[in-house]
Amino acid sequence: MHWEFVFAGYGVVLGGIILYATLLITRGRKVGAKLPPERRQFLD
Amino acid sequence: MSFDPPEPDQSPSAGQYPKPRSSTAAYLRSEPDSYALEPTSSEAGSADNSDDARSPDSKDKSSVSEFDGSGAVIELSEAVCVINQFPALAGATLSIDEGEIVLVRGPNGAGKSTLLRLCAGLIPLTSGTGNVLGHDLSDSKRRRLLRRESGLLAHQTYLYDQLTVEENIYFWAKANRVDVSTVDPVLDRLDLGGRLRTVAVGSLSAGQRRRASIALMISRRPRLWLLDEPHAGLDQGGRQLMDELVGHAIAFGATVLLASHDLDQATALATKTVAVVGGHIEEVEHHAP
Amino acid sequence: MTAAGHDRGVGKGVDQPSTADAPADSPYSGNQNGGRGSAITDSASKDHPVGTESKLTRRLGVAALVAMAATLFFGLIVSGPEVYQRDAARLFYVHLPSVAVAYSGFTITLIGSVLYLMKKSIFWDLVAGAAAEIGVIFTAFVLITGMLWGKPTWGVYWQWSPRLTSTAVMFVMYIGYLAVRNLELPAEVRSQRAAVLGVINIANVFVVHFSIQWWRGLHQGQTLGVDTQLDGMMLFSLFLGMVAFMTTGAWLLVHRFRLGWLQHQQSKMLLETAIAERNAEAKTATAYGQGA
Amino acid sequence: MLHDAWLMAKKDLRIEMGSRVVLGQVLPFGILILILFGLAISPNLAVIAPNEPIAGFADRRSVLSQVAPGLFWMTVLLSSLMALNRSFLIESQDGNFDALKMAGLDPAGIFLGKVLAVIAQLLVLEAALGVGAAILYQLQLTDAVLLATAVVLATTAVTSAGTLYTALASGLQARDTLVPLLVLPVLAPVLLAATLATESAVFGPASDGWPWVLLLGVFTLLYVGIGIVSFGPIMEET
Repeated sequence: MHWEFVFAGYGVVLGGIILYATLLITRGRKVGAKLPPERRQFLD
Repeated sequence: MSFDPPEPDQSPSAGQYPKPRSSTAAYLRSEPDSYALEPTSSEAGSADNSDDARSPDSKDKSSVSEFDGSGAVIELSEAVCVINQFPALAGATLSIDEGEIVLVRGPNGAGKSTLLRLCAGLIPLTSGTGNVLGHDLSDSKRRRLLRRESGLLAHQTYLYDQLTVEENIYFWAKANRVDVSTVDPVLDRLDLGGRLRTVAVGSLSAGQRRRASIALMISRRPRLWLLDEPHAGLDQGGRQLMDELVGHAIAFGATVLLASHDLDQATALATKTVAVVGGHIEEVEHHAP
Repeated sequence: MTAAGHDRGVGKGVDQPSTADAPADSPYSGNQNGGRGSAITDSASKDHPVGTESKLTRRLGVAALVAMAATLFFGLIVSGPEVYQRDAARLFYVHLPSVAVAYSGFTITLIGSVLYLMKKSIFWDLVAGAAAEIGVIFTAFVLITGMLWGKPTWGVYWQWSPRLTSTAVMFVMYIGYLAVRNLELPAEVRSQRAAVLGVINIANVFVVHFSIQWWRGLHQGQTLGVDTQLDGMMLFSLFLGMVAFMTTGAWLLVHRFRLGWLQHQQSKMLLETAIAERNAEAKTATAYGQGA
Repeated sequence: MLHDAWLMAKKDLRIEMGSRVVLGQVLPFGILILILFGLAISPNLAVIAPNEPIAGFADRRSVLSQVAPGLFWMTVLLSSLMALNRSFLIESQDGNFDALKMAGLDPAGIFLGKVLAVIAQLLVLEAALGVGAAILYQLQLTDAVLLATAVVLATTAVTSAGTLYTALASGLQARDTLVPLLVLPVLAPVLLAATLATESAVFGPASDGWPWVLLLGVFTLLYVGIGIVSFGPIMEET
């Protein structure tokens, strides 16, 4: 019962997270590639 | 603001610098010619008189102000100013003493206007050090104090189109905490005293507007005059008047920084010329006094 | 301008190979594979991968993936339908955790803004901005899952329930915050304004929430709450969802912050290039000075 | 602070007297909006008045009359955005913010001055729009004191929050589009409280409206306070 709403909800949320994560990673690489290594150190 | 009834709250920096008691009498004595624009008062060359006449804070500076009058008025070292991600000043070094008239020249986009705005305390330093009138430019609180002591004549005229010349000047006088009665001589001096007084600024010509802007700046009685193209848009009489005003300012202890392309007019005034090129101050050339 | 164009050209040349090895097949496992991929190609600088990943985020990413998978398994398969709302109640396992992440994000924005105003350090500004962006995204999830839950439960997607309404208003307020962060202003000015707004926004959230609550309360009472009975397995699924979403939120926050940091570094580098160019300009252009 | 506020307010009002932008352009805009609402919401539809009928009033009231208080406040909000935009335009047209900073005016004073001037303009505007709404939407006043209090408080809240956010969005670009996005969500509670208070003042009973007026008072204090405190940091480096 009402599985379509459940799947829609899970789909939107998980899809959104994956999309955003992918976007962050590719954007990060794009920007990071332009920087020399000493400028992309993080405190880990 | 007013801590002593007989003492009119007149100085732009009265809030910052408590006046020593002893000088109140001297200050009051100087009241009649407190606005020193008339040529006669400028001829009184004695430091004593002119100091009193100009404004209370010039008298204060030996005792209270942190700027003691000796040493450089403007001291920049490797100053970098970034405007919209662009380094308008990219490491400017400059030293200017009190009483100097310095001509700043250079091509368009060299950073002249930015240099003046920096000295007015309007923009922050990105890196390097700077000290103007004893105020550290990297400290936003000190920069706020500097703004009140410096006068900037910029491309923008700082006037409200919808108000008349008189309303504009009175508003700015009150905003600057200047006695409104001292403003009338300034208007007369700039030929704005007559019919033009009650004309809305929006319907003035460019040159008249410029004069009103000059009146606004002068009425603040700044210790540092920062003039960006002061001759632009003025007729011959206006240019001469501008030069006279600069001369008076110097006589009363101000320092003038003047950016201009009108080199003939400006070089005649200047005691020193600096060239701004590519965000740097390249050369300094002294003129015979 | 020339500096930016120049740098952009260089960047394009370099980033081509690095994006090529980013996994394009399975975006779901993007973070995990991405980490490994870059570690292999970037063996020379293993400690400093090109992008925003690092050992820490890789571990965090794995943890998020595992927790997320567990949430799906327990939420959709193991736990049974709820007594009153049947299967629609399964939306709770993503709805409530999204609420938690969104509110945590906005709280971090508040903290970052306050600390920025105190210390004026770009670090806190970037933290506040990163957290707000994640907060906005998860608020969108909250609204969407809320509406999807509302349709089978109330029969309509949108009820003017105090919670839904004030969440929507809050959503728009933080979009405004992000818009201020994107204003074309000098960096310090923008950070300052964003920080002020980041603090004020919280006050607004409370005001909006309180007044809307009062409004709906006075008008028709809070009759819209629906009875729910969560058994042990459901509570466990909800707990798993919380863990999964908080871990995911943390992972996203770290990456978003690092992206901001890299962008900050990039703008710093562009500025240095521009200063160097101006220096060169100054050296060659002195001819003007002599000529004039 | 008060000296500077008074100075700024007088200056802004004098500019408005000279240019008549708010009265000449914003007010007609507001009246136009009132008329357009009438076209969008059919005045013929009748609804049963909520709850018990009130003495002296018909049980049935058109939808337009029923929602009139909300439409009125919506119109005021839209108009106030224009008035606020105008208030900042006069400072930015010739770089006057620089000069205000050089004069060393208290940022809180600038804020209060701008707020006072816009309040004065909006009150005039609201009086005119109120008469317009009463005529167009067939409203009758039951409690003038309630309405007046609500109007004054709501106007102050709208103006202070609006001034703050307009300053926040002022920059090189995008102000015109960004300000509504920033201001309107914040003003949602004000719209709500003002509308409900006005409903009570128009349809009665007035006792229902006073709690909302109280809430408006809280908003007003809050936003004026926030504005006084945060206007300095916003203006500082701009």
